[in-house]
Amino acid sequence: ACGGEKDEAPAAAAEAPAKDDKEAADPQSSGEVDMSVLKGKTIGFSQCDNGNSWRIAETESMQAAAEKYGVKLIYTDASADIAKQASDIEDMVAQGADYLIIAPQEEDGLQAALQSAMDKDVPVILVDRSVNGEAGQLYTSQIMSDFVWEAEQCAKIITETLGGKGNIAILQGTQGATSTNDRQKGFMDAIEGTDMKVVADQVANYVMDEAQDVMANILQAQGDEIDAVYCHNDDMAQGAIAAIKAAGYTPGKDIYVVGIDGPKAAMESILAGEQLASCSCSPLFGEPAFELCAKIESGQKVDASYTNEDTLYTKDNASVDAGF
Amino acid sequence: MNKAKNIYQWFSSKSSIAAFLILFIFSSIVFSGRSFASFDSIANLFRKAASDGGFLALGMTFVILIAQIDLSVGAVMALGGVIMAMFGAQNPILGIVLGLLAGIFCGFLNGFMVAKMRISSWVATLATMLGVRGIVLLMTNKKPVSVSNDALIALGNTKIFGINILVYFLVIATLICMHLSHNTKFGMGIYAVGGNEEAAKMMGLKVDKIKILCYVMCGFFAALAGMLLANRLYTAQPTAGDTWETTAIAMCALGGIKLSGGEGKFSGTFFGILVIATINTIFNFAGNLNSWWQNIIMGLLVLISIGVQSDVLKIGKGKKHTWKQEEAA
Amino acid sequence: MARNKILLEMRGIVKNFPGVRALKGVDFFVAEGEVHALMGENGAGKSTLIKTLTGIYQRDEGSITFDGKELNPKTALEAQNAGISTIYQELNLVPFQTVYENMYLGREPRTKTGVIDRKAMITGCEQVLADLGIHINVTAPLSAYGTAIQQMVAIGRAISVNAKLVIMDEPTSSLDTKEVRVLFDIIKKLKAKNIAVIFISHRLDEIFEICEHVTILKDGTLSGEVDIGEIDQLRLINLMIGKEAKQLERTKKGYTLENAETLVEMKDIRQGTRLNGLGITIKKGEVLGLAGLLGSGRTELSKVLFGATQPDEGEIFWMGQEQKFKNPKDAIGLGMGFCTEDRKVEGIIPHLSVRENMTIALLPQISKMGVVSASKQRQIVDEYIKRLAIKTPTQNQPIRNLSGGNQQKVLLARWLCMNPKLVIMDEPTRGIDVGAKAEIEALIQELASQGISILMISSEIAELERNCDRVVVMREGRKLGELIGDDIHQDKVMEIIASGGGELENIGGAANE
Amino acid sequence: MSNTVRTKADTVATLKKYSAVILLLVFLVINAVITPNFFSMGTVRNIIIQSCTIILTGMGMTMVISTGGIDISVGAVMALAGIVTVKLLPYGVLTACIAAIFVGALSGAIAGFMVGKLRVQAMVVTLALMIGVRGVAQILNDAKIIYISGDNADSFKMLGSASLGGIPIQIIPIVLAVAIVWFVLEKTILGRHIQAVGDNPSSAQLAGINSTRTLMIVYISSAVLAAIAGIFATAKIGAADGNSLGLLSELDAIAAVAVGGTCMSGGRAKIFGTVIGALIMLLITITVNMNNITYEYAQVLKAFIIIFAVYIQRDKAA
Ligand SMILES: Nc1ncnc2c1ncn2[C@@H]1O[C@H](COP(=O)(O)OP(=O)(O)OP(=O)(O)O)[C@@H](O)[C@H]1O
Ligand SMILES: Nc1ncnc2c1ncn2[C@@H]1O[C@H](COP(=O)(O)OP(=O)(O)OP(=O)(O)O)[C@@H](O)[C@H]1O
Ligand SMILES: [Mg+2]
Ligand SMILES: [Mg+2]
Repeated sequence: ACGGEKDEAPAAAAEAPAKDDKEAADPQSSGEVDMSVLKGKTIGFSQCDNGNSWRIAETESMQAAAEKYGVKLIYTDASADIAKQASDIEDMVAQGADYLIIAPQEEDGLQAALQSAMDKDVPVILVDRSVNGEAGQLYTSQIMSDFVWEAEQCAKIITETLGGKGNIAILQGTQGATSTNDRQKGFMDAIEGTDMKVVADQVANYVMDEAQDVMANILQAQGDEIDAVYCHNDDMAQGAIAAIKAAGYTPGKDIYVVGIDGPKAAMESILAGEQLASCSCSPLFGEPAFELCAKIESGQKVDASYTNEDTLYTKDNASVDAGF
Repeated sequence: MNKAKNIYQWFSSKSSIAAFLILFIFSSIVFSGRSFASFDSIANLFRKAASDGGFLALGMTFVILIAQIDLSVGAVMALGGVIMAMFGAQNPILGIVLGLLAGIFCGFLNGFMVAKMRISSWVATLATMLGVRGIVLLMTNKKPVSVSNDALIALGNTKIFGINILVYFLVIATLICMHLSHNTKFGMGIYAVGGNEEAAKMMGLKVDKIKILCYVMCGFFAALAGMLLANRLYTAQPTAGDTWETTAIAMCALGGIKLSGGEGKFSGTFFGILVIATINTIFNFAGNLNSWWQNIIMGLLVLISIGVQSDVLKIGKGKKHTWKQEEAA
Repeated sequence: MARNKILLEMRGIVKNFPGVRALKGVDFFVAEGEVHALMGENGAGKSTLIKTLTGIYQRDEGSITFDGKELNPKTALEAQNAGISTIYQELNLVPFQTVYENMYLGREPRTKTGVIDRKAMITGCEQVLADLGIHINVTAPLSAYGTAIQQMVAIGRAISVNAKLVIMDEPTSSLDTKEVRVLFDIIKKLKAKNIAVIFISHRLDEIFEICEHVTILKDGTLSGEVDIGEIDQLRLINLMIGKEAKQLERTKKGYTLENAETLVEMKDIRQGTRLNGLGITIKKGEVLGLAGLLGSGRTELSKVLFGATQPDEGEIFWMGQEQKFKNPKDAIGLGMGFCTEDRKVEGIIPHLSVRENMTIALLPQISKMGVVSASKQRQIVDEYIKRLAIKTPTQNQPIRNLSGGNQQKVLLARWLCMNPKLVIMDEPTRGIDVGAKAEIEALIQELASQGISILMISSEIAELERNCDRVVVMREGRKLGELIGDDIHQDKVMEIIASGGGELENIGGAANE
Repeated sequence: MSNTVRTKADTVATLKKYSAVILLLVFLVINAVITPNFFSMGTVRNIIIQSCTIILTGMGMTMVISTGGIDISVGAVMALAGIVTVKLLPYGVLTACIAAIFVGALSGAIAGFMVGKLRVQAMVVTLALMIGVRGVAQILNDAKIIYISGDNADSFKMLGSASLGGIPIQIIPIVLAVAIVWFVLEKTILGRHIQAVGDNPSSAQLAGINSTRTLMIVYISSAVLAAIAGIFATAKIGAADGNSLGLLSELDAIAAVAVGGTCMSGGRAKIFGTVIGALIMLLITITVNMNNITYEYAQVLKAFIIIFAVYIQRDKAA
């Protein structure tokens, strides 16, 4: 019972940004911002977890932007620990950051820390994930990417490819993490009502090595039934592909593999026809986030929420370099 | 020669305090430009000590003093937080009580397996860690449980004289532990069991009872830590405390608690906690350290401070080594 | 015989261990206020009998009545509460805790506020030890002191609870004559208070001096129970080991080694406060004794010689060459062996088998390219089990399951099997029964006659008297004098020590740092 | 009469001795019934491939634990070894592997020195190494995954994918590791020394054993085995992942050792016990995957099995 009622809260939150982006304008488009105002400022960037290539690309884009605009970047890494991230934020406020850019680990847990920042009039910009709370109260503005949307895209392309009918295996990420929950929920909701059955739903903790072993075991049990594999990230997709090959099936023919994030490796295997698709938003939040800071600095009004375009990469468009 | 020895003696006995002061002064100077020594950042430092693992370390100290280990504290922490959040929504008291009971129960379970079933603490608590984490995920359906009750939130975020209430809790808890360990039969028993279990048995101590009690204390503090963290963060995460057991152990080790049992003081643990908090603050002030650099530095610091505490460096020539001889567990 | 009311009554006690039947239905009675000796060879079952009484082991059969009540202790605590206080054969104290904490563990005095009263503990502890003639810093960790002191602490602990029965399992084995006297006075006091004492020892003279009544075990069965008045040493021995034991007496005449070549020479050895510049020489085939009060630094000296610890100053010569031992390995390499004083902590490797314990130092010699030759190993071990009459079911028995005395024999064998040039024996006959003792003393002579030198430390001066060619008398890390050949005599030794001036008090020094 | 004692004790002992094996058999039977396509060459192959890591690290852990120590740095060492190998691949597969093993040995040497010479608790030392070495592994490639490519890529990947007559290549390191560790512990002086040091260090010292050297060797061996495990795992996935390769492997290894019946406080080591323990642990995972059991339940199940396995064969003595 208690499990049930809890379901709603985060779900609603996940929808929130999707609604916003209807009227949202992309900061890049509304060009002519004077970036020089940022010179000599101190900007704090709180990264929630530098443990995977997507996050690292995100961090690097921040560092690059700081370099470019002569900003002093204070950068903390919570290594996937919400408690540490809260502490990190308070530390950055304490050492007098002028702006905070935050990539939240979870939608809940940073409220107190954000509050204290806003109380000290330090503008807060959330990137890639929102938090439960009001813009203007807990944060100034946010640049969202929509994890649920990504999962839905993966579901869509699998549905199309299989003609709406088939057996699916899922490799889940770390249990209890919001990213995992979103990517699972989005997918399950999307295949709701189709004739597609999830015949295997196992955990591989976002780890390639683990994914390969888990997939090998799944295939051993019911290899012939499985038509597609949905992985919560592309590292696991790589592992799955390896396992599929080892088990004597042809990825992209007998079994379709779909992942999320879109690093080079994924793009390559998409072009090679081994991976069906990868959905991702660009991790390069540096530029847009800094532009927002500049806008605020120069007194322009900013919207409560912007959306960073997500893309579904398939054979047709995978030749681009997602930048990591 | 003798002088050097004395320095070691002093250093190793007070090493956690020393380490803390050294680090603190060092960083105050290095980051003087960025107000490291400011009230805010110091307040943060202490709050960090209290909210990020401090209570776990206190609990872990009980267990380590009896030459055992508890890998389940992280999971138990999550359990405590989640239970409190679920039942605390309507009635905070109920939530807190149930949360603590859950922690005490897990502790008892560990203690029972170690003392009565004679299962190595490594395995027993590893199993508890797996099992409890699984249960937490089941209870929460893998989703965070938000803490809405104001009373609870206040318990994690109120500030007294500008210092977070958690800090006061930690200090009080430490004092209580120091009292328990120094002024009570239980305390004496802990050191006896840790120092020489067989002897303790033959002197008529209730060894099993002491062991179980120590684990209960550990479970209690783990749950407490989880609840306070949940309050502070407005949410109980099913993943809370993941891998925090290592942090807690490191805090104890830095505090001079010998993992071979029977040696060490809670005051030491307290400063061990502060040392870790300081190191983390330094990382944040450095402001450009990736987690891997942090890992390397953390690893080195632990190695060094443990090396300094080494008996061998202390031991004067001719005095017999105090090797610990373990009994089959 | 007029005997008081029976206090303890054990009937048909049976105790089995995996592979061993330690007690085969033993009856054992102790009367109030009597000092009752429990005798028997190593492995006869004395300690086991005690442990079944005090709840360490659970008996398999039999009944116990104590003070008129049925007694089935599951834990040591229950026995304590019933009024039985015990000093176990293997020292069981907590090394890191202070002397006074050890003294009061489990029965700490409390203040009104319910917190434990350390002041009371300290003063109380000092008092108890003072009665035992020990004046040391009781707030120092126990591990700062040696076996002797630790033994005295254990005794103090046992007598300071008010019990109806005090059990002492070989309390004197690590004490010297002086402290044995102290202990005996204590026992008399207890007797006066009508407290019964069970006294276990392998030193017959002690038995005859202090005990009124004696029960003898043999292979886990009762082999006799008599008034001490009705029995003499030889009968007693006979009851214990079932055959006539060789009478222990000095076989040597005079001193024959004036011009034997020198094997070891230690010069002006200093180490901390324990060794204050003394030297000794040991000649080939000589049995050199070290006599002295406890804490006189004999163990320390021998450890320096063996490379277990390094001296602050001083030189060591081995066959004329100066040596700087970094660790025992070096000394062993030259052909030394060392039977340590503290069997449990520094001797046995508890979970390893008798075989492995005996050959652990020998391995390099019986293995090719690091691979041990199991057959050689077995054969050697068999040989020594026979030669020293070691009582063990098999070679594979974990040594911790052997009786104290048999453990000691295995450790002796560990060095003998390496046919060494010099064997250091620190209290070699501690806890060894008369039979075995005779064998070991004979062994010492045999070894000496083969040209093997022996450095013998013993708190039992009579033993030195019987076996040594020369005895060096020490106190507080200094050499007070030396007795040669037939001059070696108990009284002379005591004389020299006494002439040294000072009192045992001074010796605490080491611990205070 | 005294014979009855003997036989009774013996039967208990024998039951204990084989309880792990029995448990394993029970598992196989259960799977045979419930799990689709369980009894087939494919499963055997999967078991061999997937058991490589846990058995190798388990062998090292068995040695370490029998000295009364513990080594929780193995997972990090695996990661480091993987990264180093891939980084140095251009200089030849062999060179790369040797370098990786050397780096691992280095970490082991640090642990051995601190534990053996400075007498610091193994737990703390290896904990520090676990944190630090993981950091080094990440830093070598900014925590990004390196996908193996270039000259020696294919020949190196063979280490993960090749098979000899249908048997995966991983069988080689497994068999070698088990054989060697068994031989060393059971037949050599070193083996005796290891157990003596684990049992009573000061007695060992006074019996002329160089405990420092012994401990050095043990911790180095453990690290080397971990490094090898890391190399094979990397070859298998064809990429080096400094962040997550070997995460929590130390706990798997410890569990395997304990389930295998080795006493955690030092003394006797049960090499084949560890192998059985490793297989049991692995079989749990495989069963879960193949029957699509939900993760949370799997965790709880795992917990119970571990406790049960250790409980039935725990050492009653003391
Ligand atoms: N825990 C045990 N497990 C197996 N056998 C044991 C155990 N304890 C004692 N024994 C055996 O029981 C017998 C009696 O041992 P015990 O220690 O009582 O002898 P003892 O009379 O005290 O000898 P000592 O005079 O040497 O102390 C011995 O053969 C010993 O090997
Ligand atoms: N009476 C004492 N007072 C203080 N310390 C003592 C006393 N007796 C022993 N010790 C401590 O115990 C250690 C060794 O004890 P032990 O009695 O074995 O001394 P020892 O020099 O070996 O004399 P012996 O070999 O005759 O016992 C010494 O280093 C000393 O610190
Ligand atoms: Mg005995
Ligand atoms: Mg001595």
